[in-house]
Amino acid sequence: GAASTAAPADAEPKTGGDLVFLIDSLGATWIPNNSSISSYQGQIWGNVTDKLVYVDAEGNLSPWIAESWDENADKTQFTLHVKPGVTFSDGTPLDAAAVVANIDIWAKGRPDEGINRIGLFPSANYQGAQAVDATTVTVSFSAPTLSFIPTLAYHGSILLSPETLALPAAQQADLTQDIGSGPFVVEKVAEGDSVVLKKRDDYDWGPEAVGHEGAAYLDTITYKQVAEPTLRTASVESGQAQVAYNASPQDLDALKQEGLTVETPRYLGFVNGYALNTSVAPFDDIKVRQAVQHGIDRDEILSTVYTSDWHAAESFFQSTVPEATDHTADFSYDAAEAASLLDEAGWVKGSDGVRTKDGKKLSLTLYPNPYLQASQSVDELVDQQLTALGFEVNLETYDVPTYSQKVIGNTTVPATEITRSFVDVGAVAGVLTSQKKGDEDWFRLGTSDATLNDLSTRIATATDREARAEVADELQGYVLDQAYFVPLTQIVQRVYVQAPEVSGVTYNGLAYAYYLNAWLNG
Amino acid sequence: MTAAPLLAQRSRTARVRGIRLSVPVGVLASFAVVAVVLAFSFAPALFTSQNPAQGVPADKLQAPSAAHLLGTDHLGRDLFTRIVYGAQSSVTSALVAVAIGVVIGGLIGLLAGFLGSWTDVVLARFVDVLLAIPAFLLAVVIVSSLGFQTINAAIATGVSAVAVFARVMRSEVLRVRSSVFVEAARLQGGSNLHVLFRHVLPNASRSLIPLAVLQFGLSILVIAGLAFLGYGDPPPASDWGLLISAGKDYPRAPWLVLWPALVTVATVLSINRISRWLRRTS
Amino acid sequence: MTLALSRADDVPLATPALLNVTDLSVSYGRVPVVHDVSFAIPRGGSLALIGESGSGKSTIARSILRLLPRGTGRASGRVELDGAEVLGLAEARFRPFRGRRFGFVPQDPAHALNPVRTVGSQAHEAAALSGLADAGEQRRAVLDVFARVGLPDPRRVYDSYPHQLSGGMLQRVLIGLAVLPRPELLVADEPTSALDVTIQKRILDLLDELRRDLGIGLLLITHDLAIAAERTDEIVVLKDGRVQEAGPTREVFAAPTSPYTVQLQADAPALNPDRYRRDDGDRGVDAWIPDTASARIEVREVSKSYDGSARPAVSGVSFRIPAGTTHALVGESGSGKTTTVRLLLGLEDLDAGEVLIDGAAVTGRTAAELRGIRRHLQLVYQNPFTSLDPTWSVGRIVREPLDRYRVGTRAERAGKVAEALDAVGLSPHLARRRPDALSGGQRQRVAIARALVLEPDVIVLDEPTSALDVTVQAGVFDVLRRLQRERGLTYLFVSHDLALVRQIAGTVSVLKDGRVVEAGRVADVLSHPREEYTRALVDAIPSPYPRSPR
Amino acid sequence: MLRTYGRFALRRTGQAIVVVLLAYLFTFVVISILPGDPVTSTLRNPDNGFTEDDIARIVAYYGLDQPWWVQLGSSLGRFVVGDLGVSLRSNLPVSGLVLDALGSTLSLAAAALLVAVVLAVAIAYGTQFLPPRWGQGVLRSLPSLFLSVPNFVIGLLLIHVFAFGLGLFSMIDTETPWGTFFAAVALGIPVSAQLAEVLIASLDHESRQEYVAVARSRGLRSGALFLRHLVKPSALPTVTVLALIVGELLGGALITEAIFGRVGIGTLVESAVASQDLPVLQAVVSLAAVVFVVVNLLADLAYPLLDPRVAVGRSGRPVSVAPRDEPTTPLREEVSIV
Ligand SMILES: Nc1ncnc2c1ncn2[C@@H]1O[C@H](COP(=O)(O)OP(=O)(O)OP(=O)(O)O)[C@@H](O)[C@H]1O
Ligand SMILES: Nc1ncnc2c1ncn2[C@@H]1O[C@H](COP(=O)(O)OP(=O)(O)OP(=O)(O)O)[C@@H](O)[C@H]1O
Ligand SMILES: [Mg+2]
Ligand SMILES: [Mg+2]
Repeated sequence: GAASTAAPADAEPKTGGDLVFLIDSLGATWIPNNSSISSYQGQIWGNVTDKLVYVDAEGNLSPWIAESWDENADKTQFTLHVKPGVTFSDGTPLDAAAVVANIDIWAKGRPDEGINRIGLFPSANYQGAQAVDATTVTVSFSAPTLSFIPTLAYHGSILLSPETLALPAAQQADLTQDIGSGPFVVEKVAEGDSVVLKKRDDYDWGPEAVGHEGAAYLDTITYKQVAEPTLRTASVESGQAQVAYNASPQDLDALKQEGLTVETPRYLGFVNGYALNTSVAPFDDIKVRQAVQHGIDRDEILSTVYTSDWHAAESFFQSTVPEATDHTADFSYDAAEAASLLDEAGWVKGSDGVRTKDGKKLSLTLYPNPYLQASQSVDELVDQQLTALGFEVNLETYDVPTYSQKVIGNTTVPATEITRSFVDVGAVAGVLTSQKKGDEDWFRLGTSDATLNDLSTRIATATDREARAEVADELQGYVLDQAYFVPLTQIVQRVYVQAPEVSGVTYNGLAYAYYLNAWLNG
Repeated sequence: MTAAPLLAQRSRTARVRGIRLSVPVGVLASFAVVAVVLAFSFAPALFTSQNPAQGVPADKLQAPSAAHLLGTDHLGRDLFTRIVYGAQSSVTSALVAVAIGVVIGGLIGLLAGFLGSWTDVVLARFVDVLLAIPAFLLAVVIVSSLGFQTINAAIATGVSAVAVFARVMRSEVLRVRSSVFVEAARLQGGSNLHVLFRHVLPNASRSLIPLAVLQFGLSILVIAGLAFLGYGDPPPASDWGLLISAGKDYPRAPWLVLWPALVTVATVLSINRISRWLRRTS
Repeated sequence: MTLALSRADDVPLATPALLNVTDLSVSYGRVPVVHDVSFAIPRGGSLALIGESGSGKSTIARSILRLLPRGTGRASGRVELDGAEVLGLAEARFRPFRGRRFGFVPQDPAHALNPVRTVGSQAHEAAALSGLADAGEQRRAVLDVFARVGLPDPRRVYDSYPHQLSGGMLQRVLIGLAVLPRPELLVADEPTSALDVTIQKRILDLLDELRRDLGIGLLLITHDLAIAAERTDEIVVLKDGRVQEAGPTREVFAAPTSPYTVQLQADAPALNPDRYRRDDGDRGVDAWIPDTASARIEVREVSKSYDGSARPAVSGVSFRIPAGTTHALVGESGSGKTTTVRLLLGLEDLDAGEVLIDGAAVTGRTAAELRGIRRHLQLVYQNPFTSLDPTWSVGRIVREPLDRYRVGTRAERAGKVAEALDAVGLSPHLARRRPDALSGGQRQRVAIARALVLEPDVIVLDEPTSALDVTVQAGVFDVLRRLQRERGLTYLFVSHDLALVRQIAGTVSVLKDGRVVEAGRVADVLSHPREEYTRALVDAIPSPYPRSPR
Repeated sequence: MLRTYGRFALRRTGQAIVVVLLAYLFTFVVISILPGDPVTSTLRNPDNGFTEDDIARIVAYYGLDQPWWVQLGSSLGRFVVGDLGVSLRSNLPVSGLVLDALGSTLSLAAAALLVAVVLAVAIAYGTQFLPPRWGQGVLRSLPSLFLSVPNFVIGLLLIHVFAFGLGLFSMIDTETPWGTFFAAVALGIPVSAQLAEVLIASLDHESRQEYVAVARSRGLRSGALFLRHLVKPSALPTVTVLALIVGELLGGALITEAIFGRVGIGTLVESAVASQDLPVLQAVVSLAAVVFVVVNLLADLAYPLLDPRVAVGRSGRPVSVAPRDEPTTPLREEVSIV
């Protein structure tokens, strides 16, 4: 288990207590498929629903509602063995039939009725699921799908009562009608304001990895929306709440000094960094790309924007990803090296400090990623650092809707700032090139880089995890060597500031707070 | 029937005004504040040698000191410098807002009041709609449609002020249009256009000036409010509203909120004072 | 002032003057406006305070009543009522004097009552002062006093809001409320300047009567010399806050000693009916042109009703004005004078009748033709404060007609403007000023200059001096008379001031309720009025020689 | 009188309805200028991993693939019969969302109005009667100061002092009496400034009127003078401005609610704006217009009944029947909010 706890080792868990969790937003709709991956609503779904598989902070998978599973040799056929005796909070059994109904809706959704499918579910290869008996489910795919089992641990794959799944979208959007099997049930919803969860007394099927039997300790959890970050932390400081979500990194040291606990779990996925667009100037030149890699002082970012809870990137992936390997040397900070790379590439510094080549300025526009809170500050600092190097840097900040219109999918954006989680390294294959329909082609290489094509295919079609890990290492080395990707820091997208009495909170591989095992001291 | 005493009264106030034309100290101080702010926005480099966008990260969040008069922000940028440079966009955007309000609102009011009949009816309904939607809500809706940038916030603020200017202009035009000197101008052989541009417009716009000054101050606040909600330019821009809203995230560095807020209050207060003075003297 | 002072000293100690003002000086802020004024009023006596606008008359009244604006107004000197000094009293000790011993009739009846409360509810405040506590008794007292001041329907007045009453009625209400508590001294600040001559006379008669019957002392403020002469025992002449002359009215009039008083007396039309008749052979005033002479302007049977009013504003009005003469339109307020003028100028559409200029009908002309006609037909408005664009300079205002009609070159226009300003006696340096920076008389001269600059042959003057002091008025008419002589201009002159009409017009039409009730030579009509209405108008002209009917 | 008043009432009501419909239309047009739609942009979140095919089908579900006039027609058709549609963001019926939010906002607005009126009357009374002269001067400059402080600064200040410093209310449950009170203070202060300015100006104006001097010459005490002569005429223009200010309260709620963590119309708008939730925005804007229009309609209808100087003309328009130069007769068409 990966229970991180602030309580002294000898403290005995206490039953009872009400926890108030202050959150920036309660997200948009509550239609489960549409909202379960939300950074905000995911917090609540995680406590009111269970999943088939559990993933811990280090990316290890372990059984949960699926007691065990089998897979065939070419990883196209999976058999899940469902834990018996599990019920939804309305009393209906969580059996094989219910699992089939859930897998079906994850894979397909009901788009014509406004219900999305689960985005990262390997729907393209999905052939179907069958309940063999009350506790056995078989799932088949048309191609090797190593990512299927990890996906079951993904925050999107929450199990809901088949009756809920059959409801029309407008009723699913009412959280009180969404029935899960988790340790807490929804007690009260004030739209846009708060959600109150109440413990489910007969709960007894928490993930083995968490190491907790029976019902939760806490009586209730109140998720209360407070949009201002300082008001959230101030409320915890003044004892009006127990947890403040997403505090500003700048504040953390001071908060710790006041005796509060700060939790900065990292999720599995890519590090924060820029995917460079090789199809437009100046990043069509490898030397310029490398200059950016070496021109960024990550320590300064860590010390200015973040705190000691953040870690420098060591690779293209977060170091908690099991397949991640250390490639720090490929992109270490070296301003002199960066400058000489730019000189070599023919970019000459002018009197205003900006480099030019053939009359064109070395300019670059950065678009801070609205999904990452500190992105703005990081980009401002990168702006300062690259300006010193002779770049002319512009910052364009957009809100989420504008960002998704103007930046996402825009093939002229020179550098896209990445924040992206995944539970299985197989997902990486989909972002590197444009070999398959739906591939994202982050670096705008198309299929022009044969090495990358090959690496990407090998990751995607792997049927063996060990072998795939080696390919992943090779891939990380290649991408960083070609300077397609400029890593900045490892992402902590979810920061929790807690009152000292909060103990026993568990963070899974997606860094959501799970309160099954949590209690309040004193 | 009451012409004579009325006139006596009017001439007296005119005489009284003649006595009072000296400018009060408070107004002089207000002009000084506004002059400094304008100087900030036209020649920021005169007031500070530092760079508003480049800071020394090691010096982050320093309290006010000799090196950093008003302290530094979370990236070690000098707050005073940022305020000085922020004046430009705060002032220009407020000017843009006022210009939109005055020009569009003034035009609507002028046409509605001067042409009357169905033009008046149509324009009046349009103005009613603008007026019926709370100004700040209207600005938010418009800025959400144009995109979250300071210039768009300024445009939105301007549009939300159109109704006020249109109404004042219209009633002024109606007043002037029916005044005796306009009829006199007609008797002197003046055409419609001549009367409109030479008599009605200059007279009607006189009362628009204090209103425009007042709106200038209000616009600074509205744009700051929009920036506060995140509907303006992002950092490293340093509009005052943005500085306040970014500063509030650092409760341990209260100067980050205090100084931009004080500068904003001082500026708006001075502008309001000037507007009041103009209204009283014009 | 020394005069008044010595007179006050003459009064035996046993019967102290009712009001004794000694060395009163008043300033607003740092600006002194009244300097060392002294006078006294015996019990039941009357004193007139006269002087031009702004000379400090109201200020003196307000200092006595302690109604100077708080904060700015400051008075020094002594004001004694029945020997008791009141200027230095604490407000709480002075309050019993208010209303009970000092009654006040304000200058402007239209603004002297709270507009959102009924007249009756405000009258109770006055009734309460007379010691009546019971609301019913108070009401009865109020209705009584309303009847006493000649209000036709006291009950209706009691229930009305101020705006529902005419100026004359309001003035009577105010007088009634002031005398209701039977004060010892009534201060009446220009109680009639806002009113028609006929009503004016009635009000002044009422005041005389009350003074006689109730033994109330009267301080009457006026700028009208004739009224002062007719109605008061003593007079104090003010100019710029200083006493110019004081003494028994009769003596002052018989032998004025200060040049200012001399001038005032000379300028007052009622006191000088023949001012302009001295220039012999002046057709404007005296000539009576036979019907056969061709008329420069002829108005035939014109009628006009405004939307929504039952009675026509003008109905069947006719008159003709031969070239080079002055015709006057007179009548009380609302009798249709202005409407007739507007019809003549084509500013309103005629319902019936026609207007002929040089024998040709004006109606049915195109806009361009009308414009051509207007070139020779100029109007001077009643009110010089509204008829000039405040944003324009005087030079530009006067040049406007030239610009509009594209007369001559730039230089020629400048020359004509200078000429016109010169003709009305305005110095050229005023051309750069804006109207706000001019006095009322100067403004009206600018308006006349603007009317003159196109060299029209007809000028219509709608009460051109009703807003001005007599001295200023005299100046304006001097100019008009001179221009008529020099250029042979034709004037249509609108007024309700018969004394003035007698001075300057040759022929006259008397209007009542939109109809001409009498017309003819001024000398005939005013000396031998045939109609009752005209007689009333003529009688209302204040007579300069008090209590000695001619 | 009754006939013309009826015509006047009818005319004003008709205008009010037209204005609300136009406000609805206006919002639609303004929001629809923007290319793209909220659903697409949410689905485009790269974490979702949707294909364009998936997105197109969902967009079709919301009817967002239709040409704008079809969308406008159907939504206007629904609006006229009182159906506000379904939120694009939360998939819940808009009417429910708005009703839920309305209660909190109305109580906040009502409290703020109360705070504003009390504060404004206190300030205005003080400027006329506070004994020390300098005190009057200080009070006179208060409205101007209130109007110069960004209201979010006031809000933040109140929270830090009273919620965290003194612990009078908590940010968790902001709908407590103290929580509502301080939010109302933050919202009410700028409004009180406007009211106070009008009130002071009209008190100043009225007390300079001749009739006040004349009433004083009848020996009235200051108190009686204030109550009998000054209150009513100064209150009339203030009522007019008060009606115009209602809109301001709704607009100001946007920031106040965001800061005080209250759920109401303001927060509804904020989230709707962030997600381009057109049906919600349209509903809120129309609602605000309805509130504004109804309040002003009532004020308009009441005015000729309250002020004896204003009557309804035969054309069905209110006209001033007082002497033309009467500046205290604010015909509503001439009053402006500044
Ligand atoms: N409240 C005031 N503040 C400052 N100056 C004033 C005030 N009232 C009057 N004055 C000035 O005092 C002088 C005397 O004014 P006052 O009203 O006593 O004149 P008046 O003789 O009554 O004139 P009118 O015939 O026009 O009524 C004028 O110059 C006037 O401008
Ligand atoms: N524009 C108008 N609309 C309606 N009625 C009007 C209008 N102008 C004047 N009247 C009415 O027509 C009648 C004549 O008014 P007019 O102005 O001609 O009188 P006047 O003799 O010039 O009075 P005064 O001496 O007061 O200037 C009055 O009863 C007046 O109320
Ligand atoms: Mg006076
Ligand atoms: Mg007239």
